[in-house]
Amino acid sequence: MKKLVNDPKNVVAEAVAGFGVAHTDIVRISTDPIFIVRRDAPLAGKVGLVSGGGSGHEPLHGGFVGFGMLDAAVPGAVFTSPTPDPILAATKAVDGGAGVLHIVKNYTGDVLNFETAADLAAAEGIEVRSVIVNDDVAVKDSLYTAGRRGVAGTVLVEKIAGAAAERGDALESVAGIAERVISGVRSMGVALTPCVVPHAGEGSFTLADDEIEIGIGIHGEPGRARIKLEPADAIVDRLLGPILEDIPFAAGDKVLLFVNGMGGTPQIELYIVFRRAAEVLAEKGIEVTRTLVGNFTTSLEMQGTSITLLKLDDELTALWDAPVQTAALRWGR
Amino acid sequence: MKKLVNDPKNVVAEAVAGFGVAHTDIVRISTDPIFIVRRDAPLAGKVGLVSGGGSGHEPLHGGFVGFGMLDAAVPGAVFTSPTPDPILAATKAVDGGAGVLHIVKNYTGDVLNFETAADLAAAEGIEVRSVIVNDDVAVKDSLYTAGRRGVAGTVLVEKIAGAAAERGDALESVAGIAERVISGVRSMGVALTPCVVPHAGEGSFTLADDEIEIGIGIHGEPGRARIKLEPADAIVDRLLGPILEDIPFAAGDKVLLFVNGMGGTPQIELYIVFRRAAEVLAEKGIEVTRTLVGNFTTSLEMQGTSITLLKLDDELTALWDAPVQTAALRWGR
Amino acid sequence: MNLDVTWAKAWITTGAAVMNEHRVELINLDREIGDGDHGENMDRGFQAVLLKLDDLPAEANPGDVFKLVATTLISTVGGAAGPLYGTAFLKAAVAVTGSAELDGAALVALLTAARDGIVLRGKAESGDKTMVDAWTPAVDAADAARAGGADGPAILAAAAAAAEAGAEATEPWVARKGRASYLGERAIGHRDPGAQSSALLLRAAADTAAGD
Amino acid sequence: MNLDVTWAKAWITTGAAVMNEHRVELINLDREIGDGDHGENMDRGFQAVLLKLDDLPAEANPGDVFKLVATTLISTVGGAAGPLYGTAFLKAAVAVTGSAELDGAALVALLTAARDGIVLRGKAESGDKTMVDAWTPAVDAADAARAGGADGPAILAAAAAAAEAGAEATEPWVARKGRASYLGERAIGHRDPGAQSSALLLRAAADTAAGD
Ligand SMILES: Nc1ncnc2c1ncn2[C@@H]1O[C@H](COP(=O)(O)OP(=O)(O)O)[C@@H](O)[C@H]1O
Ligand SMILES: Nc1ncnc2c1ncn2[C@@H]1O[C@H](COP(=O)(O)OP(=O)(O)O)[C@@H](O)[C@H]1O
Ligand SMILES: [Mg+2]
Ligand SMILES: [Mg+2]
Ligand SMILES: [Mg+2]
Ligand SMILES: [Mg+2]
Repeated sequence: MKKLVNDPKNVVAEAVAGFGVAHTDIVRISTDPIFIVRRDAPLAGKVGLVSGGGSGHEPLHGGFVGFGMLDAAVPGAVFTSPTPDPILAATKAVDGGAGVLHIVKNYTGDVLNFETAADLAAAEGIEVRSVIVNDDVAVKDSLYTAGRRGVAGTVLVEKIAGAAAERGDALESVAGIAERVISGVRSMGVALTPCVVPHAGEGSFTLADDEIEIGIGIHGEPGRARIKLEPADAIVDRLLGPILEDIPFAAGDKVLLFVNGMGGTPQIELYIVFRRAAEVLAEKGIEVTRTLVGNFTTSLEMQGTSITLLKLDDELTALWDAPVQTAALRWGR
Repeated sequence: MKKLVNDPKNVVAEAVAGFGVAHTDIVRISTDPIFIVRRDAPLAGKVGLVSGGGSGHEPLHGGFVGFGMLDAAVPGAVFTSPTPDPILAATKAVDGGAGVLHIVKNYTGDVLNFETAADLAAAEGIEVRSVIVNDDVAVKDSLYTAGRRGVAGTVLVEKIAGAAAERGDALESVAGIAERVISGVRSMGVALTPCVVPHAGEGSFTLADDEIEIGIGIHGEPGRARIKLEPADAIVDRLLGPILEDIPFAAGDKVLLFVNGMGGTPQIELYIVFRRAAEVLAEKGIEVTRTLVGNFTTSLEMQGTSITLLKLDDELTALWDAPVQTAALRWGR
Repeated sequence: MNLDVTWAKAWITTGAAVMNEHRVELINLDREIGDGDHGENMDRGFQAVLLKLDDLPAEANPGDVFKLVATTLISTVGGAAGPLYGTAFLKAAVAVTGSAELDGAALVALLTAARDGIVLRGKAESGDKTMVDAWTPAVDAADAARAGGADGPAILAAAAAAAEAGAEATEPWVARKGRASYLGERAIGHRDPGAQSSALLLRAAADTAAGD
Repeated sequence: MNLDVTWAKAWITTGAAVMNEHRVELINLDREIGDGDHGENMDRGFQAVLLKLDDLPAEANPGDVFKLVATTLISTVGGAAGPLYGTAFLKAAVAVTGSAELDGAALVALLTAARDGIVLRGKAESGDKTMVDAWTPAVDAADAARAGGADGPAILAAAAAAAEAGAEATEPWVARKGRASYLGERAIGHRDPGAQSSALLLRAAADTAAGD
C-alpha cells in the first residue's frame, strides 16, 4: 500500500484538519467529535442540512459544506458510517430553529446511525427530517437486498435541497424537494481497479489486467458482474441502459447528465465517457440541459466512473443554478 | 493497460469533444485543428491568453478557458506538445486587436512549437508576447539542463494574468504580471505510482511497492531520486525544503499555498499533505493568505502530489480573488 | 467460574483480545463480500471498551458492564455493526438489570434479548446471511441446554458451538441484508463477517465462563 | 540507384516503414529517460507524410520531397522532435533546391544543412545526448567519404554507420538538453531516443540508395 498518510488511524482526523485550514473562508472544524460545519452556522430561521457517511468519498460530503448546500458534514472512518455522537453534535451545531434535514445514503450502517442521532436530537427538541438517497440501479430494490445504494446522485440531492433551504423554504418543503430529486435520480458505476482502504492495506478486490467490475458501489465492494475490458463507448452503453430503463427516462425529458470519477481516473477519460453518454441521450431525444463532470463521489483511488441522470423541471433547474459556495462546487458567488 | 478509452489514437479528440458538449456555456471547440476557445472570443480590445501543451494534465489547460483566465487552450497528443498549426489557429481565434499572450511551460517541444506559431502569427500581423513558466525546483536551472520545467505553478500564472487581461490591461502589462507570478512561484512533486500513456500502454516507469519518486515532473518522467516510502509529513518536508530555499521564501512573506494532486491520489491524502505544509509554513512565520487544493495539473492517473508556493502582494492577491468562470476554477460569478 | 461481574468483565476483556487477534481475518471476510472494515470496526470498538472497563464502580453488576459495552460500541464502532452490536448489548443489559450473578435462565434471557435487539434494528431474518444467523442458533442451543439442565458455563458452551456452526452455515448462502446483498449469487461461498465476529464473541463468553 | 526524386521518395517511404516498425523500441527508449512518446510521435508524423507523398507533381525534385516532409512533420509530430526534424528537412530542402539528382557534394550539403538546422533550433552541442550526436558524426563521415572519392550510396552508407555509432555512443552520457537532462546521472546507461531515430532514418537513406 502506497499512500500519502502518516498513521492510518489518523487519516480522517488529519485530512479534516487540513480541510479546515485550507477552507477557513467557508467552514469550521470540530475535532471532538469530528465534523465539518459551515462557518456561519447556525443560521437563524434557516433549515440546517446535515449529511455524512464513511470517509473515502471526498469531496463528498465535506467539500459540499457552505452557502447554498450543506450546513454540516460528518465523516466516519474510511468507508465506515459515523456513529450517532458526531451526527448529533453536527445537528445541534446547525440548528437555527427551523429544523434539520438529514441526507442519508442508503446503507444499513448510515441509516441506523443517523436514525439514532435523529432520535437523540428529537429528544433534545430539534425537529429532524431524514431522506434516504438510493440512486444506484445496479442493485435491485427488493426484499432480497438491503435496497438500492446511495451513490453519486447524493451530490445532486445536497445541491438542490441546499438551494431550497438557502432560499428560505421550511423543513417540510426542503425535505419534499430532496425527495423529488431522489425520485428522479439514477446512477450506475464501473470500476477498472479496486481501491485500498488505509487500515486494510490491500485492494478491496482483485481484478485481472483485462477485467472490469460493472455495477460497483462506492465502498470498494465488488459489483454485480465481472466482464472483460471493453471500449469506453460500450461500457457507457452498459451503464446507461439500466439507468434509462429504470424510471424510465423518455424522449422529451430534460436531464442533468453527471459523469462522476471514482477518484483515480484521468479527467480525459471522464470526458470520453461524457461524450458517448451525451450522444446516446441525444439519439433518444432526451435533452441534456445541465451537466456535471468530475470527481465528486469517489472511492479513494479507484479507477472507474459512474453515470448519473436526474430528471429536471423548471424548479429543480433553478435550484441547481442557484449560487453555491463550497470547497468542491462553486458558482454564482 | 485499463482505461476508459476507445481507440487510443482518438483519446484527445474524443475528450475535447466531450469537454465541448459538457461546457457549452463556457467554451467552443475547434475540431480541425483541435483547440478549445472561450465561447465569446475574440473580445475586442482585450488581450487574448493562449496556453497549451501535451494532453494528460487535465484540467490544465482546457479547464481554465473562460472568463478571467485563458481565452484558448491547445491540447497536443498525450504528453506531446501541440504543433504550430493549432497554436496559430487558436491565436487568431482570440485576437481582439490588443495582442495575444502565449503562456508556455518550459519544455523544449512546447517552447519550439509555440515559438514557431508566434512567428507565424506575427507574420499575419498579430502582436504576440510569450512567457515561459519554469517553477519546478526539482530541476536545476543550469547550463547542464534544459532548464527548470513548468508544472503546477502554470495554473496560478494563467489565473492571475487572466484577471489582468480581463480588467483591461494592455499586452505589456499582462505579460509583466505573468512574469511577476513566474518569478515568485516554485513547485516540487512526488510520485507514488507511474502513469500509463494510452498509446504506450505501459507504466511510464516502474516503482517497487515501497518506493516513491521525488522530484518528478508531470509527464510520467522519472524524478531526481528514488527513495523508500515515508510518512506523508516527511515527504512534505522533502518537497517544501527545496521550494523554500529557492527564492527564498522568508518569515513575513504572504503566500498562496497550492497542493496539487497528480490525478490518482485521493483527496483525503491531499488534505493530509496540505495540513503538514501549512504547519511548516506557520512555524517559519510565512503567512498562508490564499489556498488551492485539488487535481489541477495532473499526470493522467499518477498517484502523487506537488506543492506550489507563490509569493503574494496586494495586487497579485486582488487578481487571484477576481472573478473567474472556467470548467475547473470558478468563483465570483 | 461464577457468572458475575468478574466474569462479565473477563468476557469483554477476552472478547477485545479476540477481536484484535482476528482483526485481519474479519477484514478479509468483509473485503470479500462487503467493504473490508468489519475487523477494524470491531477492534476499534472493543479497544475503546477496554479503556473504560476499569472505571466501573466496584458494586457494578453484569448488566452495568453490558450497558457500558453498548454505549461505547454505539459511539465508536459506526457502520452497521456498531448500532447492531450496541443494541444487542443494550437489550442484554436490560434483560439482566440488577442481577449480581446470572443463572441459566438469565443467560438465556440475555442471549435472547441480544438477538431480538439485533433483529429489531436490522430487520434481518434467519437465512439472510447476517450475524442473526450466529445469534439465533446460539439462543436456541442455550435454551435447549438449559432445558436439559446444563449449568451456566455449559449453556454458554452450547451457545458458542451453535454460533460457530451458524456462522459456517452462512457460507453457501446468498445474502439478503447488509452489503453482501448487493452481490447476489456472488456472495455464495463466503462466510458472513458479522456472523463470524458474533461466534468469536460468544466463544469468548464460553471460554471465560469455563475458566476459574 | 540514382539519387533523384525516386530515391528521395523511396527513402521517405522506407523511413516511414522503419519508424512504424521501431515504434515500440523508440517509445521504450523514451520511457526510460523521457516521456515515452518519441516512437508514437515519429510514427504519426511519417504516416502523415506517406499519405501526402503521392500528391507531389511528377516534375518534383528531391528538394520538393524534403520540403513536403518538413512541413508535414512540423504540423503533425509536435513535441521536441517535430520542430527539430522539421527544421532539419526544411534546411535540407533549401540546400538542394532545384537539383534533380544529388551528387556527393549535394549529399554532404544536405546532411550538413539538416544538422545545422537542428542545432539552430535546439541549441544542443555535441555530447549533450541528443539527436545531434547522431547527425554530427554522420555529417563528418559523409564529408570524409566524399573527400575519399566515394559515390552517393557509399557516402550515405558511411553517414548511416556513423549515425548508428553516434547513437550508441550516447548511452554512457549524462544529458544536457531535452527531457533526459532532468535526470542527471540517472540518464547514464540509456540511449537517446532521438539519436536512435536519426540513425534509423539515415540507415533508410543508405539502404534505399544501395538498392536499384
Ligand atoms: N440488517 C442487518 N441485520 C443484521 N446484521 C446485519 C445487517 N446488516 C449488516 N449486518 C451485519 O453487519 C456485518 C457488517 O458489519 P460492518 O462491516 O462492521 O459494517 P458495514 O457493513 O457498515 O461496513 C455483516 O457481516 C452482517 O453480519
Ligand atoms: N535541444 C535539443 N536539441 C536537439 N535534440 C533535442 C533537443 N531536445 C530534445 N531533443 C531530441 O528530441 C528527442 C525527444 O523527442 P520526443 O520524445 O519526440 O519529444 P519530447 O521530448 O517533447 O517528448 C530526444 O531524444 C532528443 O534526441
Ligand atoms: Mg463499512
Ligand atoms: Mg513528449
Ligand atoms: Mg463492512
Ligand atoms: Mg518524448
